[in-house]
Amino acid sequence: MSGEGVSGCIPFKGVDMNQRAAMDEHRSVVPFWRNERVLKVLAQIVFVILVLAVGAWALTNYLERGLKFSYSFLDEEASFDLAEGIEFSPTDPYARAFLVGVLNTARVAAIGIVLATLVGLVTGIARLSKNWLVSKIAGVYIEIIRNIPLLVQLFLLYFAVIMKLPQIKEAFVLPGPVYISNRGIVLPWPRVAASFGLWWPFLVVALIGAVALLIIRGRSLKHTGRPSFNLLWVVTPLVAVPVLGWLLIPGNPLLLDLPEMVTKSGGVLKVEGGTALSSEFTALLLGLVVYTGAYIAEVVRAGILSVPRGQTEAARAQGFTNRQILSLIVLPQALRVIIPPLISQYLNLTKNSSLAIAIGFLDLYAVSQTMWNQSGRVVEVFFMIMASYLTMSLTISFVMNIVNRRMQIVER
Amino acid sequence: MKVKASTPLVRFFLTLDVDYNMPYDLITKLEGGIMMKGKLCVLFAGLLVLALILTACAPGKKEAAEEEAVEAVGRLQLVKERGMLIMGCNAELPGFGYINPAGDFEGFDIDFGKAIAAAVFGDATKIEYRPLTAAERLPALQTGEVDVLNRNTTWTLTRDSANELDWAAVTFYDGQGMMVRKDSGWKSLEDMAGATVSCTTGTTTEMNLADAFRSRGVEYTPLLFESTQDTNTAYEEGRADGETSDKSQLAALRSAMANPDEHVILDVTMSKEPLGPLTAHGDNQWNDVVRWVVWGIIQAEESGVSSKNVDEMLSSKDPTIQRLLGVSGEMGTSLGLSDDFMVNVLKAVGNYEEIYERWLGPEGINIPRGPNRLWNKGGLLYPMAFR
Amino acid sequence: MQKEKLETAEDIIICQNVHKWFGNFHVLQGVNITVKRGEVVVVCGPSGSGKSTFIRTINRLEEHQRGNIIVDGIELTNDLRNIHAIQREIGMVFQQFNLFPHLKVIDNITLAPIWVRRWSKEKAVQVAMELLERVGIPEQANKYPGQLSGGQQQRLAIARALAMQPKIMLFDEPTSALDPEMIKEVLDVMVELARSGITMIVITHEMGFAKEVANRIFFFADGYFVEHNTTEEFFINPREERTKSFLSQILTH
Amino acid sequence: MDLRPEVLKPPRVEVGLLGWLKKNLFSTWYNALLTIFSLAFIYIVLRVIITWVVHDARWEVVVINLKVFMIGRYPREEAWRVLAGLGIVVFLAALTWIFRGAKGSPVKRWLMIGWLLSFPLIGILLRGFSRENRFLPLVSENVWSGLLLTLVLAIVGIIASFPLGVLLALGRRSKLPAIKVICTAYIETIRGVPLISVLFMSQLMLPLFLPPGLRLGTVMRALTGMTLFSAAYAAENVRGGLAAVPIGQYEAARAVGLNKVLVMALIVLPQALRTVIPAIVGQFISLFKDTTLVVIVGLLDLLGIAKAVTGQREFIGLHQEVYCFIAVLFFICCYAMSYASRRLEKVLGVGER
Repeated sequence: MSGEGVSGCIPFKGVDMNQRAAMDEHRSVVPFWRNERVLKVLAQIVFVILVLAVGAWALTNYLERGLKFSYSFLDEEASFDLAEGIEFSPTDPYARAFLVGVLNTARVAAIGIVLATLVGLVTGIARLSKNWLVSKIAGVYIEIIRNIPLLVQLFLLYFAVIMKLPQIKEAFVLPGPVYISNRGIVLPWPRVAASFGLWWPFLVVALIGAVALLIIRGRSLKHTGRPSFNLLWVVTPLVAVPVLGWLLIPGNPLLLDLPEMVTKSGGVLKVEGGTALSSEFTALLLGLVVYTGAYIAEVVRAGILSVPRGQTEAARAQGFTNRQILSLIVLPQALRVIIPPLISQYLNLTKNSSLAIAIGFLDLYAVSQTMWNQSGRVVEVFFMIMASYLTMSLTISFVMNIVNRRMQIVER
Repeated sequence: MKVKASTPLVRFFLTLDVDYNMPYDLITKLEGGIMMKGKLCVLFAGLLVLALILTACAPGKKEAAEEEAVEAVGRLQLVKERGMLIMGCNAELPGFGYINPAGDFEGFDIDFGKAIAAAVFGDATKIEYRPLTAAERLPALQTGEVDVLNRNTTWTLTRDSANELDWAAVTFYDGQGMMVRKDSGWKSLEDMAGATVSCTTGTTTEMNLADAFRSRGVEYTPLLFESTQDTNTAYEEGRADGETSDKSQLAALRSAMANPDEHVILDVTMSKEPLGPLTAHGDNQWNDVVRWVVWGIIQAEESGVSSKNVDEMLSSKDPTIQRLLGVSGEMGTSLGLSDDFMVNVLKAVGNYEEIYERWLGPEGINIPRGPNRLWNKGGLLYPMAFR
Repeated sequence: MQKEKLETAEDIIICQNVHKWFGNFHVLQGVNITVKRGEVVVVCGPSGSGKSTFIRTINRLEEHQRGNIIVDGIELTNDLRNIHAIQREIGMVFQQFNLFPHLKVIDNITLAPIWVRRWSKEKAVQVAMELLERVGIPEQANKYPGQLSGGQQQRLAIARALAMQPKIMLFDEPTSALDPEMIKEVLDVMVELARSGITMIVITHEMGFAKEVANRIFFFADGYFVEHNTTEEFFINPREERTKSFLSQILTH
Repeated sequence: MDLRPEVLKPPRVEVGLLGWLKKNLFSTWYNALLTIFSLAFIYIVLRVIITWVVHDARWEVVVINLKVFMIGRYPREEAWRVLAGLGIVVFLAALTWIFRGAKGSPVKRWLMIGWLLSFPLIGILLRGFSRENRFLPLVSENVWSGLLLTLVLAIVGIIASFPLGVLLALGRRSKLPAIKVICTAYIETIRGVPLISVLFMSQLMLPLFLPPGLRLGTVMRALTGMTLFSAAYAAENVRGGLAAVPIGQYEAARAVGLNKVLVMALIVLPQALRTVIPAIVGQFISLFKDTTLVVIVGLLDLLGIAKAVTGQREFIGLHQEVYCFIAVLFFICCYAMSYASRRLEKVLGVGER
């Protein structure tokens, strides 16, 4: 102990042995209500007991109603039907119904996040455009969308726009063909053919090659400060190898499945083939993308504006071109500001997808409502809903936080 | 993770020619704020007090007292003391329960509520309506939030036994049907292979629909909505090929469509749907009041007493009419009401026929009376004996 | 009975073998010091050596984990009564002033006397005005701290600390956040204060101030007091190598 | 010789409208292209909208139901009470506007008291006393609907959630692990799930967990849900404000001898809350928009009433008109509020520093 050496130089003249004894005694008799350390522990215990007491009180009230808490209903036959998402029949158990809902929500959220980011980026940058008209159009879009409740927008979209599209017998047919009616949109979609088994190794090779090139490029960027080759070098093998494979193997590995209008035995018109987006899904997706896009636009704009003017001035003084300033100086700094609020917009989009119930899309919440109505197990289903949304929220913030951290490290 | 100018996306943005030298002041960071005069902690304390006051405004305590009262003296006494009947109802079903442009509830189900209010208070306006969704209607009654629920609710064994509810009577015999477009040419469910059917979720309808198609081995696509109105909109706009619901509802909905003649209700009954008012389990006296008001209204039609002739009928020699109108006997007293309660009811809403004609007849949404005729006219309405 | 006896003691602050850790970092490694009533002590030492942390343990802004601290006969324990008593005896002036920006100058000073000492508002204002006179800024009473210059702010901070009529004043580098032309006005107030007989512990590198008023100078490094001495001796004849090298660094500037 | 520099007028940079057009719309060839494209876009959109608004839309559904939209099922003979409540707010707002410059005058204090009193006063005015009361008969909050209900939900939601939010924020910043963990868990759970599931909890589950004797009406339950939800967000806002208070403020307050409660009440919260005012206004706007979600649990707020109106026989299926109308109504309210809050932010920012 290095302090011992000097202790000799400061004699303790002021305190005699009596006083020391008194002090020791004094310390041992601190009553608990004045003892800071004890009080800290006590405060926590009291708080926890209070919380537990409220919980216990609620639980007693629940039990007094003679209600049971059990998840055994999940194995029972659902006996209702669900049309959206993965295969489901009324004989399937409740658990599968819930899975249908979870997957539907995940689908709408995943696609929505990608599209909303694109819309937000374009609009946010358009808002900063030097072109007065473009900037004003973006501004009007942002202000209108942000100041109207999402649910009102969904009602407008679904009941006042999509429902008013032509009925299926008069469906719009766009070249492709793409069928648009108030039943939804049917698009051509690639379908796996017999020779796909021969082709997919080419895909894998191309992907691995592209990733490897990206890593090499990243390394050289780190060491030399400049990329060793253009991004085109990465894209070329990614495209060229699969095309080569396509030409080499016999037959087409992928076929384009074209939608087609057919008349069923009962006289029902149906568009078969391709991939179908139901009108409920389309309305929800569109609503979420347009709404969240407006918010992301603001995030992007604020991010770009947050880069201090001095940064661009310094770059200009060093002779960078406008383009280089944007890509090397402004965007990397702006991204650090953009990502945290972007995460919360992604979370909002996921949570807002629960409004699906108002327009008949079978998301997690809508399926859950059917489940508790038909099984009567309100509390059990509620906990399942909470757990699912929390899991999704945590997953998104986990992934985005990793991105965020990498971003910050690159910059330092 | 760097964004490069060479990526196509960024290149695209570059053409938009960003003015990234825009003034920085747009992102105002508020650091200190101004020194407002009044102390903010006073404001804070004020808000707290305010929150408490608002909480105190909540009816919690008073209704708690009501709850204790109901255990002691019964719902009838409670309703009388409150001076107001609270009825759970539908707010968006044409003909049965909806809000008119004046903001008032009206419809077939609503009239039975008015009748109960007239029976208890002699005043049909002493009633408050609680619009309830299909999902929340039963809990609302169980927890005592409403005195009576009259919201096209099907009398089923499970609901009657497991959910602690008691039906009072049947006001309307219904069955689940299917409405389709006339030009589809469909006559039965078997014809409807591949059809999309819209349906309200959280009801027995949803399950009956699945059962009906499954038992016939017909493939179909359900389209589920939370409210009847949305279910109907989806069908009417051609989003669905068929709509399923209770036949009465289908008729009501059809009547409100732009071209009612283009739609037909198939001659298929997927289920029995006896609808009527219900009360919380275990309060027999209150349940009796509701049920005898309903039966009284039916009996009035059978005896030919209506809102127009009720005053003349007071001097009728028919003993049934005398008992019904409280001229003789103490029917009302034994229910806990005044003896002339049916006079008040009939003056307020009329007999079953009048109510039916008003809302469901040709002037209303036009549903043929079908099984809802009197027993002696080939229907199912059979009031128990007034004696 | 014991308390009375302790109060009569000549040493107002006694620290014995005080230790503190921040996580694994051993900030205070057995600090020993006694300060007499009315003494002015200057503490100097390299930055990051823990001298700030040390004076903050004296009025419980930081909690020490081992050892004894006795202030005016009251031991600093977990006893809330002792903690409050000690905090009332000690005033503190910070490097960054830490004035309350939402309160006027006069309210900054009267806040604690009114809420802690339970003085009437009139009395508190009267005392506050006297203190403002003493530190030379009576005309600023109705302004907000943000409207004062740095030197005025620090003098206000001293007045605020004095308002609780402490027996001990702690100064944590009171002039290092000030522009050079304002240092003197603050030091003048401190010199006046030192001569009034209040006990002071001052962390500062203003060696002129130290020479003028300090009774003793302590040299603090690596979490303990390396050396202490009377002012003259400290400058003329430092004992330890570390002290010498430190002095050569700060005095050449 | 005069060595003074010649005083010149600055050269003219802009040449009227043409100069402006050239600079802002046609500076480069792609900008010109963008401008032309945008003009075409605006033309098409405006033409569609104007044609519909002027020719095709049947606005009588809105005109006839205007009162229904505003106060819904509030009894018509009692509608004056809503107007009176509105009058109080307008009166106070006008006074606040007139005296906005009068700093430190006693009028401001009275206005503050006036605002504080106005909320319970309006509450009593709207709800009344008992059914028998001749002057203010009871209008149960369960019949409040339309825009009135939307406003009540938003205003009461934000006011009631604020104290709770402050407590939660303090709890989350507490050094005591148990308190911190519980408060954090609450805040993060609520923020991690959609509002609709919280409303669902308050509507359907709350009654199950309350003692059989205690009952809340639907509106009260929705309010409970909104408050619990909003409190978590308010807590995060307040936490931001608390973080903006420098640590030196805590230390200085402790050093002058204030105890922990006084430090919070006199030093930290007054500074923290002032910085969160803009955030709270923003939260109010989103809460105002979020009130529409109560339609999913069966309440008749503005959106719920709109839905009911589209079900009226004579106007069935007029979704476009009705939803457009309430969209515009919401836009006006929200835009006005966010405009006001931006102004407020500027005023606050320019204040004394």
